[in-house]
Amino acid sequence: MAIIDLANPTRFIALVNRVLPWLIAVTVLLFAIGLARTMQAPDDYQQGATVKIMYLHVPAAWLGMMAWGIMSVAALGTLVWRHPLADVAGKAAAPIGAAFTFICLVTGSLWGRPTWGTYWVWDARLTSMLVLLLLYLGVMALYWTADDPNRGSRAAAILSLVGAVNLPIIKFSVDWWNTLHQGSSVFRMGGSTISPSILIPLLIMAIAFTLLFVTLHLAAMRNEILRRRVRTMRLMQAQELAEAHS
Amino acid sequence: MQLIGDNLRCVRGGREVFADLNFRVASGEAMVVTGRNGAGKSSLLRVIAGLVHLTGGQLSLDGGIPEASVAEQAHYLGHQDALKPSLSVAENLQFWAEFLRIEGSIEIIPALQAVDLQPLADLPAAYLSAGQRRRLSIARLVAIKRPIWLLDEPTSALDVASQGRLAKLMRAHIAGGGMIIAATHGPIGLDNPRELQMGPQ
Amino acid sequence: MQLIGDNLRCVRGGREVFADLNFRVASGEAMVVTGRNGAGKSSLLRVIAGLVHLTGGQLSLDGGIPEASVAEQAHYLGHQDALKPSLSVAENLQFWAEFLRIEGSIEIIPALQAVDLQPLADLPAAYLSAGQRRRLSIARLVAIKRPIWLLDEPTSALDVASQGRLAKLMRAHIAGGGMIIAATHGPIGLDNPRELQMGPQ
Amino acid sequence: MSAFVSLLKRDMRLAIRVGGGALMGAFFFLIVVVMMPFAVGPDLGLLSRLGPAILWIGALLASLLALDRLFATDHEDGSLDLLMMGDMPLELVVAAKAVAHWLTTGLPLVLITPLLALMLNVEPKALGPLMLTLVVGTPALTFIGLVGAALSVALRRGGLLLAVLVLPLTVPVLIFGVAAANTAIIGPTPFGPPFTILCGLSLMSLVIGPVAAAAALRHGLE
Amino acid sequence: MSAFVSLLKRDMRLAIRVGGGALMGAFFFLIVVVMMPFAVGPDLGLLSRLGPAILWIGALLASLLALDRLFATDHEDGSLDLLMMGDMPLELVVAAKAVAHWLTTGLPLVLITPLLALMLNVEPKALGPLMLTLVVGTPALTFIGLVGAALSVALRRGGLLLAVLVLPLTVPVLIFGVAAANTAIIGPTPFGPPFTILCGLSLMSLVIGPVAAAAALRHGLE
Ligand code: HEM
Ligand SMILES: Nc1ncnc2c1ncn2[C@@H]1O[C@H](COP(=O)(O)OP(=O)(O)OP(=O)(O)O)[C@@H](O)[C@H]1O
Ligand SMILES: Nc1ncnc2c1ncn2[C@@H]1O[C@H](COP(=O)(O)OP(=O)(O)OP(=O)(O)O)[C@@H](O)[C@H]1O
Ligand SMILES: [Mg+2]
Ligand SMILES: [Mg+2]
Repeated sequence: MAIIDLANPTRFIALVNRVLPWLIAVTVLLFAIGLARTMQAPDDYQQGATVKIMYLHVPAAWLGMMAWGIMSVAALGTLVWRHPLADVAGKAAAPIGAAFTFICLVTGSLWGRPTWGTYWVWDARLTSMLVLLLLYLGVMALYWTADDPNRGSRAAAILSLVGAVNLPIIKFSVDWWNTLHQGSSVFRMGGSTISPSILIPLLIMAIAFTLLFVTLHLAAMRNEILRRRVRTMRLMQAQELAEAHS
Repeated sequence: MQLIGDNLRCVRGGREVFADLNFRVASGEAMVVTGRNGAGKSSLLRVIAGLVHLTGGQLSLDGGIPEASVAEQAHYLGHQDALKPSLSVAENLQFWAEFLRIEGSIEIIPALQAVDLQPLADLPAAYLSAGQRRRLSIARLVAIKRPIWLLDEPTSALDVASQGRLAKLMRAHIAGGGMIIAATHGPIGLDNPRELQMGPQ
Repeated sequence: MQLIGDNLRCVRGGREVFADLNFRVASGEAMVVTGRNGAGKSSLLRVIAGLVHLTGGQLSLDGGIPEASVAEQAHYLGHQDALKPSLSVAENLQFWAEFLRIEGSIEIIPALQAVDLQPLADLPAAYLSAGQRRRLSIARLVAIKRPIWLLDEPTSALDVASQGRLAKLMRAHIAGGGMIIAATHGPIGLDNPRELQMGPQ
Repeated sequence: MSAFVSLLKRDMRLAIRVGGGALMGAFFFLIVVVMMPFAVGPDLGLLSRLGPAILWIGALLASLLALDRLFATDHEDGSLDLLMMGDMPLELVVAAKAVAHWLTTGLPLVLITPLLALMLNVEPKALGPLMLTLVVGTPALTFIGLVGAALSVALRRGGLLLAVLVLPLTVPVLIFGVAAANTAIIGPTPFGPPFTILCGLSLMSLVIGPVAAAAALRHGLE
Repeated sequence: MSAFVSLLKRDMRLAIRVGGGALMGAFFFLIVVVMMPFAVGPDLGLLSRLGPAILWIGALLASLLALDRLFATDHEDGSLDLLMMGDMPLELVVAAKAVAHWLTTGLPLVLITPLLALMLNVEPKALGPLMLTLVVGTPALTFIGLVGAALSVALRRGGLLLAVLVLPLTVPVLIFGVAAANTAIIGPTPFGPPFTILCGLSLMSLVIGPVAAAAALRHGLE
């Protein structure tokens, strides 16, 4: 099946319907493996079992950021090619990205209580994640308030692109702020500094989270397409009524 | 019931718009206000509706509900349509009916039918064309009964069929003992209305 | 010069307004667009003016300034008057003339004279009556020369004398090789215009 | 009374459809609070000390930002004309619009306060008094702003003028609101007196606001 | 270019006639700054430490408050239609309006800063850097707000939505503006690096703002 076929919403829905069960199965399987490995992973000598929060926290953080990247790419599709599927992809990604960002914030807060002694500090990383959540909320607000879905997607696409410019600034700008949160240790120059006994379960969980994201995203895209069809049908019905009437 | 304007004078923005204006309209009558642009037709209607301050003279209503002001017994159809784009056609009408009603029931559907907007009832008002907006405005006059109609160029933006429907509504209103004062630059389909010519010429 | 609409299609708010629309207007010609409320007349004018997205079909201009878009060679007179209440009549016109001019001089005074607004030149636009506002809008068409005039119900709110003046201006524009597309529900004083009937009936 | 309710319902519906409604007020508040540490610096001690001030300033802004269009939109589309032609006194019309405004921007903002207070490290025991001051104080902000909104329509003016007119009038509310909230945090003065004054101010503005706003609109008729 | 200038002139004239113009921006700023001690408490040491933050927040508000009507008025009275039909690229149209907005609200606010800084007990030697950050930073606030103003017109939405969209985007400007101003007051880090970044942000927003705003308006055509 060529890419061009996928771009057709009907074909896309057919594909999603076929792929989705498999995707769900693989995701569940990976989560099972990941959680099992997580349980076996050694506790931290300082933090004890609370370190297990990390296996939720870190992948959620990554995906929260990745979702914005996907939205930006979709935004280009919307603005440059006016492609309906790009609209749908962007719209579907926003709440999921927001949810992951939110999970990152909540797990981080819960983790912060035992380790830092407080739920919240105005630390660089934390704050930039919170700003990311706010940006997500802004985009979602645009989708909610737009009465015409097409117009809403185009507006949201513009905001996604502008926000994409802003995002790295927020993330890096606060690096020199006094920081409680630890720096990157998985992806960094000169290789990872984490022991494999932690790293491997973490990576498995990260893949599981990514698959979860893909699953949710595809399902949300399908639902959105169907919702738009219903809307169009309603409008057409109203129009026919109006024409038949006169 | 009789609406009497006696020696009316109106000053807007520091300039006199009209003075020494006299008229008298009784129930079952229509009065057409004519005159060139800027003669003061709209100002007169707004004065009667209580929306512009009357600088001099006396405006009085004989009969009608004594404790209510003229404004409360009048419908005003101005250049603006008083519609909210984000509310649907039916919601817009429903709101004004609920707000303006003094007593009696509200008849949304028949009012929409009277201006042929019923098929669009659930459309947001933002999507209406100029004439459709105007018709929705007119539906307000039908939905709530008020004896005095103040119409400022009511036919503007209406297509031929709607002009006919409006004329029918106006005739029915008059036949029912109502009163119409309409400002216009052309014929609006009333039979033998009184005429009030404003300004020079 | 010739403006050609080929198989035009327009979708607004998710609903199809018109489709398969074809027309052709040459310089020195006028076209009158008619049809009932909601038929899509205003939408068509806005599509030509580049203010509404054209969903399908092709709109092309033969002749004219090649590097300029249709919108840049057209005047659009819509339902709204694009006037700032706090600027005076002359200031309003002066601004649009400066902004819209591509080349050539600006003629404010003659333009105001053409619509008989010169005596009000220094009045704030907030003080104008409906018809006076409309006339100020029309003065814009005179002040800056653009070959294509897109007029949406241009006679609305005008008194009889002003309707005559507008008709004269339109005839002069056509005689000078201009082009007019006007949406209307009644006669607007053009001799033998082409006619484009939109919508059913 | 049914006219009052239907106007209230209409305005809330419009706020929800056009402005995103109640959620937007809460969002806005969240953002303002999140931005403060960027300006003030992430010093937790300082932030918790400034907590009530930040929350009150946020409330003031949220009340002001959307308010300037309260009558302007109705004026521009001709609705105000019809609102004046109903048999409901203009004071009540104006009050209905103010209540709708408070319900869609003031109230959500009070409801989200606990979360924000947590982020600003405000002591839990101070949360109750803080929310109480906001519940009592935000209506005052709305009803004072009402006068400004009416004036700016009557004068056909916009921009910052409204804020310039209204802000000085809100100073007493702000002073006593923050003072009352602070007594619960810093002590040692009792909560009672400033809070009573705040209640008094609020009641006064509930009465004076609609009367003054209606007068402004009536005199705005030319 | 003459179209640019005439649009600029028109918008400034409107701001002066309708909004009270340049003076109003300065007034507003004055009021915000005067109100802060009421909220924060009259501790002079604390105030002088918060000085830059207060000034920056005031600037942010002033930029936002008037901004939401920037395109809305032109859209409602049909002017925007004609503005789009000129031969000047929409990006320039939008930029001209933003420049006019900055000249009538941003600039007066920078000019009045010395007076306010005095009231807030900011050290005289910090005044220069503080004003410099505001001169460079306020255009960025305006041009970022521009995007929000265009989006809210394109969607026919109002209220707090604009603020909710725009505020998070202004976070970096606020961070570096305040940071640069603070280095001059509290030290010990040098003024250069954050100020350079602020300049960079400003330049970026000068480019991205009009492009994004014009795109929003164009895509808002239905
Ligand atoms: C609400 C609070 C928190 C938030 C918003 C937050 C946010 C983040 C983000 C955004 C990342 C991804 C960083 C990147 O890959 O660039 C991350 C990673 C991480 N976080 Fe947190 N965090 C929070 C609390 C905590 C706490 C309390 C701890 C434990 C003491 C913690 C430990 C970690 C670790 C170990 C990583 C992995 C870093 C790496 O190796 O790259 N976080 N967090
Ligand atoms: N809001 C206003 N403020 C001040 N003066 C006004 C206002 N509106 C109208 N005027 C002035 O009052 C006079 C009459 O205006 P009015 O709108 O009543 O005229 P009209 O007869 O309705 O004209 P038209 O046929 O153009 O609608 C005009 O000279 C006008 O300048
Ligand atoms: N802004 C809009 N958004 C969505 N749909 C619109 C919009 N404006 C108009 N429409 C729809 O487009 C159709 C045509 O409207 P248009 O304004 O072009 O009609 P018209 O022929 O000019 O009518 P009128 O004689 O009433 O002016 C109508 O069905 C209307 O519902
Ligand atoms: Mg009139
Ligand atoms: Mg039309």
